[in-house]
Amino acid sequence: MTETLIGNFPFVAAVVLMGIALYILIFRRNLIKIVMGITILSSSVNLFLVTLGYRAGGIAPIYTDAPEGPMVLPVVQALTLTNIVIAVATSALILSLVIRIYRHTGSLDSKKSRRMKG
Amino acid sequence: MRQFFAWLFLIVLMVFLVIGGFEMVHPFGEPPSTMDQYIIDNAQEEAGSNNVVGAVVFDYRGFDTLGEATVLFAAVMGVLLVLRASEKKEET
Amino acid sequence: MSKIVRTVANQLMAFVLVFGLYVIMHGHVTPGGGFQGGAIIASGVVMLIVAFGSGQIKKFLRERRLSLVESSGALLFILIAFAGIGTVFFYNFLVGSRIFGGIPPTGSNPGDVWTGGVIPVMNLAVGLKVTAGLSAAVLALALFSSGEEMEE
Amino acid sequence: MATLIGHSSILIIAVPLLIAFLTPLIGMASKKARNAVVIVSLAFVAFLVFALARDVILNGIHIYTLGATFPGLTIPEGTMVPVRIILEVDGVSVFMGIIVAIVSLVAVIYSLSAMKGETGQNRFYTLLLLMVGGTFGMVFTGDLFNLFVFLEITSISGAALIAFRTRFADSQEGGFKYIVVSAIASLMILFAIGLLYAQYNLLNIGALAAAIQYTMLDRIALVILISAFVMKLGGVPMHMWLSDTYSVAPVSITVLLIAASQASMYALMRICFTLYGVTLDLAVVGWIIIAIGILSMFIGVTMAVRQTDITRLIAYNCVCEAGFMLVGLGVGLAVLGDVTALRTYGTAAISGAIFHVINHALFEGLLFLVAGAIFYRIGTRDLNQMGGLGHTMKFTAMFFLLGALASSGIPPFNGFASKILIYESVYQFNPILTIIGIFVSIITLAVFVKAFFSAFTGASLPKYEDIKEVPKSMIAAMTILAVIIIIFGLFPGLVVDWIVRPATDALVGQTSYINAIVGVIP
Repeated sequence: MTETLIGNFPFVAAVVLMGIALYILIFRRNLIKIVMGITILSSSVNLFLVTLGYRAGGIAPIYTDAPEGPMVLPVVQALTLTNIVIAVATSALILSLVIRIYRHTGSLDSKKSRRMKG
Repeated sequence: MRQFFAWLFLIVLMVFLVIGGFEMVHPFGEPPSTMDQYIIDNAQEEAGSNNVVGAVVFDYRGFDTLGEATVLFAAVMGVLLVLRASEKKEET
Repeated sequence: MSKIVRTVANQLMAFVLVFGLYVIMHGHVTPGGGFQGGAIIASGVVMLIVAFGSGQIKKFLRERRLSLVESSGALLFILIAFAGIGTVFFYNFLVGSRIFGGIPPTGSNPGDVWTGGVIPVMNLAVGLKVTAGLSAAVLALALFSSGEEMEE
Repeated sequence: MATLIGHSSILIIAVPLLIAFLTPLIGMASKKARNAVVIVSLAFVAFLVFALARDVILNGIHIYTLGATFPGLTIPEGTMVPVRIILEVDGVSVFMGIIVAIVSLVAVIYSLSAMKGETGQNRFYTLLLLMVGGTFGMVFTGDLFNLFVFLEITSISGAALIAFRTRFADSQEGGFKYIVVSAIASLMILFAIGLLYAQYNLLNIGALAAAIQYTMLDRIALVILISAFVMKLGGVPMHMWLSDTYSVAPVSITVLLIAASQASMYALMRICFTLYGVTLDLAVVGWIIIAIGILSMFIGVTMAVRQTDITRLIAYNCVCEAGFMLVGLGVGLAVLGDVTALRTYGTAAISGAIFHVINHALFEGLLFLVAGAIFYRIGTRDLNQMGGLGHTMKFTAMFFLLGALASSGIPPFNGFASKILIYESVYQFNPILTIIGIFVSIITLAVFVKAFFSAFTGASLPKYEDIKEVPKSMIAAMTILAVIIIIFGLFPGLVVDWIVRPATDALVGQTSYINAIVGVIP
């Protein structure tokens, strides 16, 4: 039990990071903090995906002058790459919307600017 | 009241996920790899690329990358649309 | 920003460009690729915006032009994907041909740029697209928050 | 022609994307050319969808492996699992494809005059095409991660389009809310995909369905997937975003947003019926979905009663109608393992739900277009400020009445046909559900009658004396939807036989979906 506990710690770290992100998203009212929450959430998912592909003692999956050893799984790395780009795109769009909202209402508090909470 | 439910939701979710994290069927460092091993073995021959991740991104899962590029394109278009100068009338 | 910062940023931009292009064009041999290289060059543009101010940058990086480059990058990407439709969409039709057609020996090897089929071309397309797209987005955000008018 | 149909599934997704990348370039040269290209390309895509639908219904599941040496090569030599992304188009996918094709054409035709005079039209049409392509991708793909990517395309372009009218603070907030909800939902979906990948090292839905064992992790993934997709389609615990976004977007976009929500509904069906299928605790999951459905019906209709804003009223009605579909699906899911019950009423419930998906998209679309037409002419959405519009906007009034009656399930319109299917089959499962459903329908009718009277009848107000009927292209868009609604209402049997029954069979027949991927070992 203890061995799996220590061995599986990377997964739990990703989950804890996700918990922090969800805490921010649920309890914080500042729009910028909500954006941060989404970014942390996506980082936690990225961390989870990358840890999924790790092989003990593995090397990067690139054959150029590769040393001996098993290669870590490439597909999750591709998925992570995709998700990073998507996260960048999302946060760019959200930030531009936040700027617009700030121009209109002069406030970053979601209680003031949004008609309904949520 | 709402706070209480939010906390409850968060704690229950976290407990489940942490248990899930500990109970991963395949422990850290020993993932199952039927699909990935095929890609590692054949990427050089099929895609001609030394970088296996590159081969996955642009060949095996190229359609995802098209989607990803489209997401970025959409986001940039969205930023430019949202931050456009003013709503002057466009003459047609 | 002060004159020192501006001069240094100006000089550094050349290195950033070269490094970005290197990462883009060696995407199929070493770690990297279109997205990463594009992001590097775009970060160079961000450095210039910080050093010179968005109003100054606007004069030679027009949004319309950036938008055009981005569309062309995306078009190039999807057209390469369409070119494979003789067999199947996204088919790597350049492997074994005369353009980027080399096939590396199986296993560990020193690496050769002339391999990868459509992968380097797609990397280039994506690199163009990401550079232009991210620069345009950052420029738009910077211009808008500094209160300047943007062109359509 | 055969090659065109062979490649049609990818063309349907890729052509809107290609034209979207081209649109900014064409738009710089000429606005007329841009509009023409957008319409022609979407018409071409619609044609391909119908051709593909005919092919799928006659010849079975359509497989397209991207990047392989030929489209049918799902599993390469030397391995036992699919490696590349595979598009798998079966009855349900093609059914959803038909919805998206109709709705996107209508939205573009409507936008032609509704958007006249606004700035940023190039980007508007670009994002619209991206959204259409994303929705097509969501319903056609056979790969979980690909589904996630297309979900993101749809939500990002959707959010940007919701915020299109930058002069209103409301629309910016609507866009913000939509993208926050979608980002959270899609990241949770990606987390669940990671959980599935960790156990089976697969991303293909068919191959995963063959391998799935319903372990503890699978249950966690299932819970996350169901809640995320319910969030995306506006089911009740997470319905707040829906009215705020639907009411502020340009209406042609709202119509597409409905189609995107229906695509999330499709994803929910895929997850429950195809991915997990009979390994589920069918009764438990079925009842959970039924409970969400009943709650959506109740809360949707009670919130609709209180609204004075016409678009918010219709948006809450959307929540309510989504409840009907969820109840139908839940009943079908609850009896999936029981062959006799499935045959007597289970398939009928699923058919009703699926039929309601297309009807919902049609009549809610029509209602939103009408609301948009009113807004276009008088510049307000407040029902209390309207009155007597029926004198001058005759067509609009007629279309509103048509949509309202269809939505409340009055014969002979299409809403009746699908609701009666749901009522009859659900009655055999649990009579109380049917009674609730009929009750909710009656209140819906009352809500719409009230809205109709306050907007269109009565003495014509002096300030709206010189209001004219809306431009022709808006009338044309509404007419297309109205004609389809009437046809579906008059010949429900034909529609059920042609497109709904194949969709139901595809949803229930999990094995044929799996065999299409795994069974074809060269």
